[in-house]
Parts: sequence; structure tokens; C-alpha cells
Amino acid sequence: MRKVIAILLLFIIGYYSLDVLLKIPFGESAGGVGKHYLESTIKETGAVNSVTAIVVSYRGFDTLGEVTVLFLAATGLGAILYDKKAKKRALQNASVIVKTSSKIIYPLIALLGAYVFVHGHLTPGGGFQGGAIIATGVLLMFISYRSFETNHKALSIIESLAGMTFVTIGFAGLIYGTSFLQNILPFGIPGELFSAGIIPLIYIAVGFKVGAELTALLDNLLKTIK
Amino acid sequence: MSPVHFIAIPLFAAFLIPLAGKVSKELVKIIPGLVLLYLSFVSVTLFPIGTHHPVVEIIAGFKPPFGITLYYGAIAAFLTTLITLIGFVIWLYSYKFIIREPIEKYYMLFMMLITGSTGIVLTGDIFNLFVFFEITSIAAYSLTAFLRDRDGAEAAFKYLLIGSFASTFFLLAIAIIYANVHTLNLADIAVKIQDVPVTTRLFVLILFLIGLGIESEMFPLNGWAPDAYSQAPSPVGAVFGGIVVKAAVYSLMRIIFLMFNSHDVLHFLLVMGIITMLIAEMSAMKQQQIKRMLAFSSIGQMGLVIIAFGIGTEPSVRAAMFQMFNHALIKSLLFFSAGYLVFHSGSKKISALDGLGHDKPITSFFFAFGALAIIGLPPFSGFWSKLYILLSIADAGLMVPVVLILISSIIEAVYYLRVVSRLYFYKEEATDVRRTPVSGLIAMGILTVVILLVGFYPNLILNWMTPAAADLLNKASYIKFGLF
Amino acid sequence: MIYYATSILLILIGMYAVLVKKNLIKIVIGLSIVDNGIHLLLIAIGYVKDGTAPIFSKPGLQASQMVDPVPQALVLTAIVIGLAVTAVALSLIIRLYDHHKTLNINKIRKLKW
Amino acid sequence: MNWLTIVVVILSIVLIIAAVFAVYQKDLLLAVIGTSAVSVVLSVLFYILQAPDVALTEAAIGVALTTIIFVITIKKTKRFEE
Repeated sequence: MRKVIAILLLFIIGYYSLDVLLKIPFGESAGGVGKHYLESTIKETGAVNSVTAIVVSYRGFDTLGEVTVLFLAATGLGAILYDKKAKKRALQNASVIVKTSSKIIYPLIALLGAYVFVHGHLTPGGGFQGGAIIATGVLLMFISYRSFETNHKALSIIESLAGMTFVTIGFAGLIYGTSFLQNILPFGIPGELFSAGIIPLIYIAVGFKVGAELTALLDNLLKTIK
Repeated sequence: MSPVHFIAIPLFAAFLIPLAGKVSKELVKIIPGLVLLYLSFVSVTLFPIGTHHPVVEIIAGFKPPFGITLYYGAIAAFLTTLITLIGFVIWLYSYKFIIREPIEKYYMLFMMLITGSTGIVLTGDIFNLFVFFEITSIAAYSLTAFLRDRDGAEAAFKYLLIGSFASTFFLLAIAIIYANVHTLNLADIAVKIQDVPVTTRLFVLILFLIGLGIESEMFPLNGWAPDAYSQAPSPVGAVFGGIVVKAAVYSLMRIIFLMFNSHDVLHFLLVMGIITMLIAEMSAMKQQQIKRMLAFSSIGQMGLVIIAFGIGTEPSVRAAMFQMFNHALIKSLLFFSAGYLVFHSGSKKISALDGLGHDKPITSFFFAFGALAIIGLPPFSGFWSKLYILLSIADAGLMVPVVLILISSIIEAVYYLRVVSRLYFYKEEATDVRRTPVSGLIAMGILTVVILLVGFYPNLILNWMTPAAADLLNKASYIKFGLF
Repeated sequence: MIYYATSILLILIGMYAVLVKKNLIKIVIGLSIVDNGIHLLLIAIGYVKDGTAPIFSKPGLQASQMVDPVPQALVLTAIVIGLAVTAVALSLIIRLYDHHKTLNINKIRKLKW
Repeated sequence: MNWLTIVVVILSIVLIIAAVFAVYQKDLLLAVIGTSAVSVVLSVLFYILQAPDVALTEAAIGVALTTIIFVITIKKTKRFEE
């Protein structure tokens, strides 16, 4: 019965959404704000990658919100899974080969993550991707070494400081410029590493923050109950 | 001084709290209070400016529609002030009420919830609205499960499930809007959506109604609310009733008045409001647990607010805003006092409250006070808002809603007075030696004073409601200021 | 066109899982499939025929020949939000399992609907 | 119909099959692998749609992290659907 109702409902939703979507022309060149962003990214933000320019500069406020959402998830998860007695992770020790190779690979992954978030304004990628890559590297260590511990204190300090840096950069824009999160630094030469004003700074802060948050999140998940 | 403080400062505090926790546990509790005090200071300075002339704050230095803007008009001024005030009393109340670890995380979630809800109220960009909506919702899910007991986790999961469904619809609506008008700025969308085919607009409207209606507790999407309200810690119940729902209703109304302002839509709202109100009040009647009863009453009150918005005239919108204000205050008071009544009686059941009026006179007094105020008896503020809503509906020439509202008020009176009479006219059983902490009493005291003050001088608030109603109804001025 | 159809199908499959499935983890899987569908839809909306990625990596790239970057920026945000919701949902599931020792929604009192 | 269209059609079909598999599979671990397959294919589609940023994010977050947290949860709860 429930299945029939669900399928009927979904059929209606599907029909109408297709009906609406078919009215949208597919593959036409960007109009509206998208066109404006493409035409003036370099001029207005100094970034070569216009997706990054939008994420960090034009819609930087969304990114602040996005960072908050991740922080919120890490906090909420910590609150929901909170336990007075700290638990050990219940994973087996891996074989020597895995251990040795992950020891070698781990710094490389961390380096790759850092590269991705530092070059966010030039190449695809940025703070979130870089942070996620770093967290996967730490996970590799978690899996291979039973005793591998992250420094919780340091993680939470990094998290906090990176978040505060983001907000502070925002306020700096308000104080030294005219609006919150305004790009107050010189843009430099587009395409070079040290360009695009505050974009790399924000992405570095985001990268650290996301890396620390996701690591803490994984650690919390791995350690709780059972 | 700029409106962005409302969003950035609590966020900064949320990031700061874990650092402060390394220094001292007490600091963790104090920081949110300081932040909210500062925000009330910001409110006081900005309020006259915003009500007089909308302040449009640009983020990141790009002119709308290219950058994100914050729109601090009369209604946003009113709602941010309300959120700050309620947030402050909730903090006061939580100070001694939340004794369960992790206290640090509780305050972080609380601060981010304030960020999210002020963000919802202030933002002038639809995707940004979505982001803040998610912030508010995720904080709310986590706070619901804060006690980590069985029922809390169930309620939170149910809330999360329905909430994620809602945000899915919301995101789909944004996608379709962007595909059609290629802009995300609310004012810009309001201009351009007129050229969009009618069927598309209807579809988007339905998506919005589902997406935002869930948080606004509209029938039939409010299944999460009773569980979430009753299983969360008591101050969190006040957070839902006083902050989250208000922000959600505002955003729904803003979108409807900006994009789909037609009589049919408003009539639909009216009908939904009536159904929501009647069903909720009748369910409240049957409840055995006090916080569930309050939750249903809260849904019923939101139904009343939606009815008033659905009339869509200037006096009715004004009355609706006034009702939102009153409901936020009174429902917080009720949740606060109920929290300690439950704590003292040791049970969530209404039947366990027998005779507490003699044992815990002050807390019981606050509850009785709140009950009388929410029913809408004369010297309290609730009376005025209900009266104005009824008058405005009668003015619009609709008699059926008036009768239905009166009937639901009677139902409301019955179930509230039933609880109050249990408090006072039943025999005292056991006495509880624990006392209600002073900070909780102060929080309730502040609310009581404000309710009485507004009850005697309704014009104090009502005068500010007039520009707020105009702000919501006047689409042209929103577009003019929102786009420069 | 095929992208629109695919994304709508994905959304519907996910919603079907959320509405019909009894297993908590299956429901969350359904939610993440719905999310994926919407992400695909957004990116498809921004696509420009024969366009290039919106990165001015070499000289000579025309702005008019690039795909719309806005939906991409939105999807970036939406993906992260989806991860956050999934993480919170799964932590709630761990709590629920701890209390009930089951993932079946029918055996958990309040989650029946 | 050029070759890219054919690739897209095939990928879309794989996408749908993976999603259906994820919904119907009783073994949750396999179902999660189904969702990560959805993410992998999506990530390729994003690349074809000229969205390398999104493709990278989907690969890092959708494929890796989401799958990992699902697997951890399944390990802590139950592997088979009743």
C-alpha cells in the first residue's frame, strides 16, 4: 500500500519536474549573473579560476556558511556521540606492508592536499577538496596503526583559529575597505601563486579548518560505542 | 556598525568557545551571554535606522545582484531584535539548566543556531538563505538529540529526515529558479520571475511551500515538531518556538510576497493556516505530556499567524507580526517554567504536576502567567495580538475564520487551564527540596515583565509593527532598495 | 536533455528509498542519492554546448565559450552541506542502534509514520 | 550522435543501475559501494560537463569521505537489512 502511494506520488513529482525542466533550454551560453562573473572575474578578483572567484569572493559569505555547516556537523556529531569514557578504536593492526607504505604515502597525501588548497585560485580545487584529501590521509593512518592518535587539543585549536581567521579576514574587509569579506589586498598578476588578494588566504584557512574538522569527525565516529 | 555583526559575531564566538574551554569552563558559559548582550546593543543602535530606511549591506564589495547582500529593513530589524532578546533569556535560563556534558558543544550549537536564524532573517540572496537554513536545521537536529537518550535520538532522526527532505525541495526550487532567471538575488528574482511560465512558477511555489513549510510547522508537514519539542532539553524547546519557527515563517512569507503575490496563494495559506490551527489545538487537548502539549499549542499559534498572513492586508500582517512577537515571548516563558516543573516533579506527565503550585509557587506562578497570556486574556500582551488578528480578519469580510479562531481559543483555554488547575487545586504530594536556580527565575522574570509591559502598552510594539508590515507588503520598495 | 532525465530519475529513486525503505541506513543512502541527483541537475543547467571549464588557464579562452560557473559554485557548497547532514544522520543512527539494537524503522516506536 | 553522447548515455545508464542497486541491495555494505559507484560516475559526468572543480570535490567528498563514514556506521551497527 505504502509502496503504491509512494510510487504514485513520485510519478506526479517526476512528471511535473520534467515538464518544468523541458522548458529550460539546454546548453545555451551563460546569461545573467553567470555571464557577468565570467567576463569580470580576472578584473574584479584577480583569480584565474572563476569558480573559485565565485565561491570565495563573490559568494564568499556562502563559503563562510559552508565552513560553519561542517563545523556544526563536527560539533553536533561530537555532542551526539559524546561519551565520558574515551574509547579506543576497534580496528585491527594492519600488515607490515600496509603500515610501511601508508607511512610513506601519508606525507605525500598531506602535501597533495596542501597543494590543492594553496592553488585553489589557479587550478581546480580549493580549501574543501584539499581538506578532504588531508582527512583521507589521516584515515589511512588510523586504519594502519591502531595506536596512531591525533592530537585532539591541537586539532581543536587549529579548527578554532582557522575559523576565527576567516571571520577576522571578513572584518578586516569591513574595517579597511567598505564591506565584510571585501578583497582588500592587491590582486597581483593573475595566474601567479601570489595573486588574487585574500582568496588564497581564505582557502588556506578553509583548508586547515576542513582538514582538522573532518579528521576530528572521523576520529569521533571511529571511537564511539562498541 | 553594520548588520553583518548579527551573523559574524555569534559565529566568531562559536569558533572561540573551544579555545575558551581550554582556559576555563566558566568562560564557555559566559561568552554566549556577552555576545548576545553585544548583539542587543547592535540592535538598539541599528533599529531606528533600519525601521526608518532599509539598510542594504553589501558583502565582499560587489554590487547586487552580483554579490550577496543583507537586507536590514523594518521587519528584519524587528526579528533580529526579537531573536537577540529571546536568545539572551534562553542563555540566562540555560546557564544553570544545562548541566550535562558536553556543555561546550551545547553553547557552540546554540551560537551557530543564532547565526543561522539571524542569517535567514537578514539575507537577500536565495542560495545564501538555503545555507543559513541548513545551519539552523543542523544545529536544531543536534540540539534535539543533546540529551542522548532514546527518545531524543528518535525525535532528532525524525526531524532530520523530514528536514533533509525539505531542504532537498528547497534546493530543487533554487535550481529551477536559477535556470529560468539566471540570478540568485531575491529582489532581482522578484523582478524577473514575472516572465517565467505560469506552470513553472506554480511548481516552484509548491516546492517552496514544502521546503519552508516544514520548518514553519504548517500542516501536514509538522509531524516532527511535537517529538522534537518534547524530547529536546527545555531551553531548546524555547529555541524552536521562539527563534527557529519565527525565522522560517518570515522567510516563507518573504518569498511568497516577493515572488508569488496573488490572491489564490494567499487563500491557500489561509486555508492551510486554519487546518493547521484546528488540528493542532485538538491534538493538544489529548496530550498527556506537558511539553508535547506546549508543542501542539505552538503549532496552533503558528497556524494563527499563517492565517493572519494569508489575509494579506496591512493590518493583518501587522497583527501577525505582533502575534509572532508575543508567541515567542510567551512560549519561551511556558517552556522555561515547564522545564523546571518537569524537573521538580520528575516526570513529563501532566498528571505528575498535582499540587506543585504549593510546593514551587514561583515557577508555577510563571507557568500560570504564561498560560493566561497565551490564551489571550486582557491584561496580557497575547490579548492584543489576538484581538487585532480577529479585527483584521473581520475587516476583510471573512467571518468563518473568526469563528474558528474563537473556537480554537476556547479549546486552548480548556487545556491550559486544566494544567493550571492541577498545579493549584490538587493535593500536594511529595515536596522536592531542590530549588529553581536564580538565573532561571531571572530569565522568566524578564519575560514576564516584558509581557505585562506590552500588555499594558501595546503601542510600544505595535508602532514598530507598522513599518514592518509595510516592509513585507511593499514589494516595489524591496526591489528598489535591494537592487539600489 | 539526457542529463535532466537522469537527474530526475536519480531524485525519484532516492525519494523512493526514503519513503518506502524500512532500514535507517537505506534511508540515509536514499537521501544522498537525492542530493546527487540535484547536483547533477544544477551542473547540467549551467552547461554550455561545446563550452570549456570556467578557468582562464591559458590565454585565448573566450568568456562566452565557457560554462556557467554559478551552478558549479552552488554545487560545491551543496556537496559539503550534504556531507554534513549525512554525518549527523549517521551519528544519530549509531545512537539509535545503541538504544534499540535494530535498524528497522518499524521496531523503533516514534519513527513510524 | 557523436561518441561523447554515446559515452554520456552509457554513463547515465550505469548511474541509474548503480542507484537502483544501492536501494535494493540487502547487504548494506554492497549498497554503500553502490552509492559510491554513483558518486564515481557522477564525478566523471561532472568532468564531461566541464566542471572540474565539482568533479574533484565529488571525488574527494562523495566517493571517499561519504563512503567511509557509511562504512564506519555499518561496522558499528548491522550489516544486513532485515
